[in-house]
Amino acid sequence: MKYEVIIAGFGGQGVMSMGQLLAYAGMLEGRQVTWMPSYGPEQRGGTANCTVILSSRSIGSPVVGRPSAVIAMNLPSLDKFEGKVIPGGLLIVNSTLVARRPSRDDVTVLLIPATGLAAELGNERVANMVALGALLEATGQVKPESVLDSLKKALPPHRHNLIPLNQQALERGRQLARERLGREAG
Amino acid sequence: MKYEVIIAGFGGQGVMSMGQLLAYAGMLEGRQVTWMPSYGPEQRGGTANCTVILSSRSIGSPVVGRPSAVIAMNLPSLDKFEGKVIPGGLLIVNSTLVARRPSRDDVTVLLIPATGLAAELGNERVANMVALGALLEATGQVKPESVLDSLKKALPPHRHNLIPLNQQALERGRQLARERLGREAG
Amino acid sequence: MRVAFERPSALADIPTHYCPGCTHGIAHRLVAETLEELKVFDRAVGIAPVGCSVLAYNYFDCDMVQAAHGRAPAVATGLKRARPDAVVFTYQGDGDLASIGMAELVHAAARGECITVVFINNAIYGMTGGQMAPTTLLGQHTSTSPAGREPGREGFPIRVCELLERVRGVAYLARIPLTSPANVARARSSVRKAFQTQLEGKGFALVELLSSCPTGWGMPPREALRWVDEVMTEYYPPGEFRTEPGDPGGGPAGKRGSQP
Amino acid sequence: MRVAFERPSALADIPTHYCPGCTHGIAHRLVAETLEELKVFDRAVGIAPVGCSVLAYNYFDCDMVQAAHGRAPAVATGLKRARPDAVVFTYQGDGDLASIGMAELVHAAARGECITVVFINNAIYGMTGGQMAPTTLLGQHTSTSPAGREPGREGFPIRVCELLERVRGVAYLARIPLTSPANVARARSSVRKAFQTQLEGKGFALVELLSSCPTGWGMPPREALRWVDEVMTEYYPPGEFRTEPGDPGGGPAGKRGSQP
Amino acid sequence: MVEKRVLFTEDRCKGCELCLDACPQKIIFMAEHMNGKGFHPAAVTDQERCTGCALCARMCPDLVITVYRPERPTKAVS
Amino acid sequence: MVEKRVLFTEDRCKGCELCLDACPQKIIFMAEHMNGKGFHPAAVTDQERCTGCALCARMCPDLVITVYRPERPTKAVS
Amino acid sequence: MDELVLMKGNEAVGEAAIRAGCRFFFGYPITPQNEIPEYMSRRLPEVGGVFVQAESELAAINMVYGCAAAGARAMTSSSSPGISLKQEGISYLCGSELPALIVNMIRGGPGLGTIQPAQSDYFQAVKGGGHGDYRVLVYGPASVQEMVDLTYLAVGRADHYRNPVLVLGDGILGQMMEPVRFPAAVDPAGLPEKPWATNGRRGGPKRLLNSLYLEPEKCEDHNRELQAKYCEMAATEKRWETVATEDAELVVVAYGTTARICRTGLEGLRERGVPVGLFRPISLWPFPDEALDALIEGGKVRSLLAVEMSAGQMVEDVRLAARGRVPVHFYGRAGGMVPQPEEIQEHVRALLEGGAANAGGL
Amino acid sequence: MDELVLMKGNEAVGEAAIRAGCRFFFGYPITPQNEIPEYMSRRLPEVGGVFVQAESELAAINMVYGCAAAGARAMTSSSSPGISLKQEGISYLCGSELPALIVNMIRGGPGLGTIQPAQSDYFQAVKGGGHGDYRVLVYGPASVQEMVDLTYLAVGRADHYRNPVLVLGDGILGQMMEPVRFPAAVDPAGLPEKPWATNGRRGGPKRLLNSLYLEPEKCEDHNRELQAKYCEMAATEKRWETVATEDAELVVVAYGTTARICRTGLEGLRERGVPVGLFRPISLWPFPDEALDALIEGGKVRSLLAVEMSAGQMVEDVRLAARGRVPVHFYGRAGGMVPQPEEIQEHVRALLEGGAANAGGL
Ligand SMILES: Cc1ncc(C[n+]2csc(CCOP(=O)(O)OP(=O)(O)O)c2C)c(N)n1
Ligand SMILES: Cc1ncc(C[n+]2csc(CCOP(=O)(O)OP(=O)(O)O)c2C)c(N)n1
Ligand code: SF4
Ligand code: SF4
Ligand code: SF4
Ligand code: SF4
Ligand code: SF4
Ligand code: SF4
Ligand SMILES: [Mg+2]
Ligand SMILES: [Mg+2]
Repeated sequence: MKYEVIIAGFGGQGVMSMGQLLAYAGMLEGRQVTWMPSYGPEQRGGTANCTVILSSRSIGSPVVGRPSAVIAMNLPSLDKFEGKVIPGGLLIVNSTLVARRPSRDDVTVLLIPATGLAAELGNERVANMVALGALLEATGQVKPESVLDSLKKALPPHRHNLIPLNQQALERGRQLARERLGREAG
Repeated sequence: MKYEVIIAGFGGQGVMSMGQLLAYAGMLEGRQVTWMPSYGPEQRGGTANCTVILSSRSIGSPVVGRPSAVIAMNLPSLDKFEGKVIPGGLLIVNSTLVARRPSRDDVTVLLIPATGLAAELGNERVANMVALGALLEATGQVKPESVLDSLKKALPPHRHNLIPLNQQALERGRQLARERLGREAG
Repeated sequence: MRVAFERPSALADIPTHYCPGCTHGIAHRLVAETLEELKVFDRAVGIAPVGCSVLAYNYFDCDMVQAAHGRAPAVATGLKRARPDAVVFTYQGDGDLASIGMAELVHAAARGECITVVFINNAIYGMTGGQMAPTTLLGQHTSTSPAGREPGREGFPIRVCELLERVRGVAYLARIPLTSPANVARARSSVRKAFQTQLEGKGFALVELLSSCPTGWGMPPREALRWVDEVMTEYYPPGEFRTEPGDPGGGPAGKRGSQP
Repeated sequence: MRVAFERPSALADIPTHYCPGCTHGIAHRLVAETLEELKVFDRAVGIAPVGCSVLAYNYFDCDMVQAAHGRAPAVATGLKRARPDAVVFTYQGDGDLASIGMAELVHAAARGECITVVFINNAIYGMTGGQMAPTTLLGQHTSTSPAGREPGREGFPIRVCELLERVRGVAYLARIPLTSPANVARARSSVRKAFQTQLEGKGFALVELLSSCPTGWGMPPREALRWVDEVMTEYYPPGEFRTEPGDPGGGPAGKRGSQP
Repeated sequence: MVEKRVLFTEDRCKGCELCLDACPQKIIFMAEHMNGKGFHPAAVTDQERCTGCALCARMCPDLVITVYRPERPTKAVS
Repeated sequence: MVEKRVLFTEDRCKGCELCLDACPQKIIFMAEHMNGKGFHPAAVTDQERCTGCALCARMCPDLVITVYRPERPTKAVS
Repeated sequence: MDELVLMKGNEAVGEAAIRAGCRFFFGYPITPQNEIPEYMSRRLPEVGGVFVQAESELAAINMVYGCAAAGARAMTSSSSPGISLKQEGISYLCGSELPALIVNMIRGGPGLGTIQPAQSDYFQAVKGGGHGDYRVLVYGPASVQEMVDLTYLAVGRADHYRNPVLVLGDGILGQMMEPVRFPAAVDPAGLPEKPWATNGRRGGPKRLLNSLYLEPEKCEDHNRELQAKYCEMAATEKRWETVATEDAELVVVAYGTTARICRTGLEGLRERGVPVGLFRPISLWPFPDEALDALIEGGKVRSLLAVEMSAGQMVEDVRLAARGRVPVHFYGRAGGMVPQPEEIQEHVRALLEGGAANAGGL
Repeated sequence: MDELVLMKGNEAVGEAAIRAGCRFFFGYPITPQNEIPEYMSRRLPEVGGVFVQAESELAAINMVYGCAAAGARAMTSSSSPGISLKQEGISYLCGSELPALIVNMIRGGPGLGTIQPAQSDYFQAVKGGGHGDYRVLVYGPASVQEMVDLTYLAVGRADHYRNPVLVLGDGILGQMMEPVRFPAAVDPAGLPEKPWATNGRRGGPKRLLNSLYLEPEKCEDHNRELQAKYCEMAATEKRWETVATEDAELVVVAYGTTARICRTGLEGLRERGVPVGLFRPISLWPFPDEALDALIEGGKVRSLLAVEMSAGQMVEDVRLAARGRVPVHFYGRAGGMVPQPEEIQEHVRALLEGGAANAGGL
């Protein structure tokens, strides 16, 4: 089966690496994966996004019109992608930065104050891990351990000190998603 | 009918302008004409040649493999083109500069000491007109008056003083050809 | 109250795509102010390059032509020859002007084309994401000189004004950093002279504006301006290199061997 | 009797296609003699340009590569980077080097590529039949400047040595006319230095040889040499412009504003 | 309330802070809040200390700043 | 008959006359006859006046000239 | 100058462009077309025009771009290697929809090749040697007179479509002299205004000439408009000539110089009763495929023979038009070699006798 | 590095070239392929190689020419406008018979166009954007893994044929990440000597690398030899893939990114029992025409649909192969727009229901 995620936000919010971690984790779990960034000239202040596909079969188009899930880390991203999630899909919104509630009622909406929670953990930059944690929890697409393994591979050794913080953030996201979805800790 | 002439010699011998005069004269007489030079990088000391076609019908190829006539103003030109004249065709050789006799016996050969005769007239540079005169006489392709008309068009007014000399050279060539062909003055 | 400063009307009233603190914005304003001041806006034609400032064609409110990477001086030549009464300027980055466009630059200068070149030297390829430029300084790290520019590997940075100073056909040539209000005022006066040179039909004019690329350099904007002032100006000394047409001479080992 | 002068063995023993009195032949000999003298013939690779000297690939008996018009310095760069132990030279005319090839020239120089450029300045396009070159003098009549080169129409002639003198990365730079035995001896010594610069790994070296094109200029060969001596050298002063690598500086209005 | 001498078109501000260094009066500061673009915009509250010198505006790459000056010229640099 | 000091490979000569000016002895002249290429070739008959200085050869663009010198060096420029 | 004059193809092209109102030439020397810039450097100043010898072919095409942007009729010319250097510029001209006259007097390739005539830049001309989806109107004249007529036409068509037009000649057409008559001179001052030209607003609205569309939707829209224009060109600009095709069983397809050589060859065959004809595309893009189609549908034609001075390029367009209904043979010469009428005759005879296979020459 | 790694297409290309023994890169930045030079500037010094950022694409291709002349395995990469600037150089490489790896990550055109992905440089790549009769082996990978494999192959084939080989990707293939496995590394020191390489005679015979042949006879001979080489390439280098074509009534023909998008679309149709298949050319020149021919001869196929991110270029090669036996339809997107699988499905369905005409998209 195929799972397609679009992750979108401001340039500095780490949406690209969030997608890469997800794809890498999928690969480690033996799945077919693609990661596809939006790319453009360096127009800072704009939004960036990437598409990750996880699949049991070889993947055709790496470009997705109607994703299974969307993570919107800021308002322009929500505006742009809210309508694209497939019915029954998942919409994760960084509610710290996005004031408005999504209007879709045919998808699961998870409002995660990712930036706020990350700030609580001491570093706004791990907001992406909070959001990713929520996605993992809500979809079960890849195991959190695989994401952490990926992180170890992705970070150069002298940056491995950042791993605990990232792990905390991932956990925080999972926990909140569990609560919002009314699930028990797995 | 179609008449094809190749005129060949050293760079400075005026073979190109000899061809152009012939073509121009043909045009003045209402015929279809083409003039096609050999062209190459500036390799002085080599030979240059041009092909003139005079025809009553529109001319196909401006490039000729087997000409009706050849004027060879120097030895390399004779070596190169002697074999190409059609049987029954005409071969005019500048015998001042070419020591050897052509070996073809199926063509009309006219040995014209063009350079020598031109020198006698006071200017080696009109050797081309001598040779052209011989061609006109031998073939009757265009009238000498047309060539002189062409010359008037081709030369800028301040050079018109050269016309009498050129006319003399043309006449000299015609005369000699007449003699060689055993003809009466026309 | 009277207005002491407002947007020049020669610039469209829209936000730009430039990064925070990018001095392209300042340079745009100087050109726009000059077009107004010299009252030539209405016959101005700008040539936009390929680079971060490609969209300058949207910002300058005069007629604009977008040119192929590096070829703006050739495009300007064609345009100016067809319309000598047009006021033609190119606006080019260091990659556009000094790398791929070196031949077109030197030859437009040598032909003494009456055009004005506004040259934004930010020592990097901003648009494509921070690669080495022909003006990248020795030791500077970029995405294609990851170990820092090293002469044996990446060669030496090119000084455009010093080079063009030796080209007969050039009538105005100056280099100013866009780093402080005082320098910006100097730059504005140079931009003005570069256009006046064209209006007077004196020949080729170029102003090099030492600019910042906070994004490409990975520096906050204010630090980037300090870097221009402290590091860039050392290799690229500011000042006027040429204010009149004439034979720059040169000659072997410093001797000015030639007649004007 | 011992041989006081004979054909250098680095030149193939065949006649050349050059016109009578064309100094390309002298330049060829100087390069060939230098290759022998420095004992580098066996690792020499020459880059033939597009121009009258395109067939240099037949005359020089070392390995030869024919390059696209103007791109010889780029071709030499690729070759030298792959084989740093090869002795790489380009042999280029003024059209090839200073017109279409200006960008490749300046950039190879700025990269300090360890190559030797032999530059034949004959102020005209010989090969294509006498069109204007970037080095054609003011007033000179050519088939594309039929009324004589006029700055307002055809721009100013470019002085290559003066220009490159301002490029850091250049280690040797000289201009000599090929007009008399004494000058030819000087030229030979300069060609030698230009190769030695490469052998010592110092950087980019160029010798400009002021040459004649009797055919393109429409002059007998001896008159052509006089024209070089009397007219060309006035605009193109002979001499050594650079003998060591280093920062040429420059700076605004003559001040040497920059640190080495 | 004092008349405004220096006006910031807040939504155009990219928070680059170049105007801060330019102001001889050092009255420009970065606001706590974010504008629509996600930047903390520059601002001046101490309007009466503004001399209308426009140096801030001349350094602003984004033409955020409009400056007014009393009809009677001040002594500030023009 | 004197030993030849300067030898012209006649068929390579293009008759450009550059060697004429180069010779300090002024012994080079252009022959009356034409060579295979159609040029009047350069020649020296006055071989004993030749110093073997090779200046002619160094000006010849076509490597027409070979120069020999007596084993004992002469005073001529080398 | 309504009288007949004897003129070189290269010079005739220059004069024809001037007659058509072109006053700006930007070029760089290259054999075998040097007489074009040389002629223009003499003639343009006489008619108030401007000749600029550019520093390279690349600079030249970009000067044309700038000159056309100002609204002037501008041209450049070159030969094969120089035309390769113009490919980016041609793509830009198409992208920004600017008119221009470009002349290519083809010489043999690849690389430095030879300076002798060839037709081996056909693909580059008609399929597009530059990047992106664009089309250039391409004419293939076969005589000096046609060089004049088609050059004259090209200048007008370029303005009409705001698109570059390419005149594809070869070394022979450039170097040969034939009698020509020139069409009436167009006064550039009398030409209609170009409201899109960027020559300073002068009180009017801002104009922009550009080919960048960062948003792909807009870029696709732009491409759609371009394609619509190319469709219009394809519908209205096809030109061709047929010689003795009515009852021909074998039709030779050839353009330019090759076509006139083939005509000589075929005349000889016809005299001996061989049922051959000639189809001569005059517009190379758009290729006159429907006309060829009609010929095939006519039912008499049993095979086609494409003849080119190349290793086989136009033959692809012939095959596309033939769609497998009749066999398409090929005969080519390359590297500056010019086929002779006799070769064509022999090849045709061999084909009719069933001898030659589906390839030949080269 | 036999393990699976997640890598961007651009970086994977660079690593694959290094694995194949390429130690020299000459390039110039342009989106969307900047990661290639950036990767090479980091990686090449680690393996004793050389990275040079050239002053332009033109300089870069000529540096490749010089480097290849010395006998080294050299490469360059760029995107559409930059590739246009290399056309003269490519023609020279072919003319002098020098091997080279050239990568084009296509973006939408014409002109500056857009930086988004496209396939609109197909003509330029396979017909020849430069001058003269020459051919370049062209590969059209459809995944990051295939970019690796075909790049690796290309380097070897280039040396084998002494001819440039072009890898034709697009913005998507360059920017996307996929898991890849790299083939074994080739040690450049262990490669066979190139006796023709000009790196100094060193006691041996003189070598000359050249494409000029002033005498047309010699130039034609040279062209004949080149054509013989191209014929050999055409005979042995065709590559393609078919998906579910055995019983397909409609076969979609697409390459590269478009092919994988079509596959997704067709899988959906197959699930619903629609008899469609996919023919994917992998070598674009030589185009795998016999394979397509065989498919048509198989008798089941009733029509073909070419899908491209262009206004219709490869479709000409499909038509040439089809020779009128089955209708060839076209669907394209342009200017950086990427077709979606659903569009393909709709278009196929419309075609099968006899709705859509012989054109579409764009
Ligand atoms: C022919 C061509 N080559 C390369 C590019 C890619 N490109 C776009 S902008 C740019 C460099 C921009 O640098 P610069 O000129 O310094 O301008 P900046 O962005 O720094 O202002 C390059 C290489 C292109 N569009 N066209
Ligand atoms: C791309 C390209 N443009 C133009 C030419 C034609 N061309 C051949 S040689 C030459 C100029 C030669 O002049 P120069 O370099 O001064 O050499 P010279 O013949 O004077 O020694 C030109 C323009 C070409 N072969 N290729
Ligand atoms: S990348 Fe650099 S030059 Fe470009 S807009 Fe950003 S700061 Fe300015
Ligand atoms: S044309 Fe000029 S440069 Fe060329 S060979 Fe003749 S004299 Fe020498
Ligand atoms: S106008 Fe002058 S005083 Fe007022 S805020 Fe700006 S810089 Fe400061
Ligand atoms: S300089 Fe302009 S953009 Fe920057 S902070 Fe100040 S007002 Fe904002
Ligand atoms: S060697 Fe010297 S003296 Fe003898 S002929 Fe030559 S120049 Fe004259
Ligand atoms: S210099 Fe050489 S070619 Fe010229 S005349 Fe003397 S010997 Fe002959
Ligand atoms: Mg820059
Ligand atoms: Mg020259």
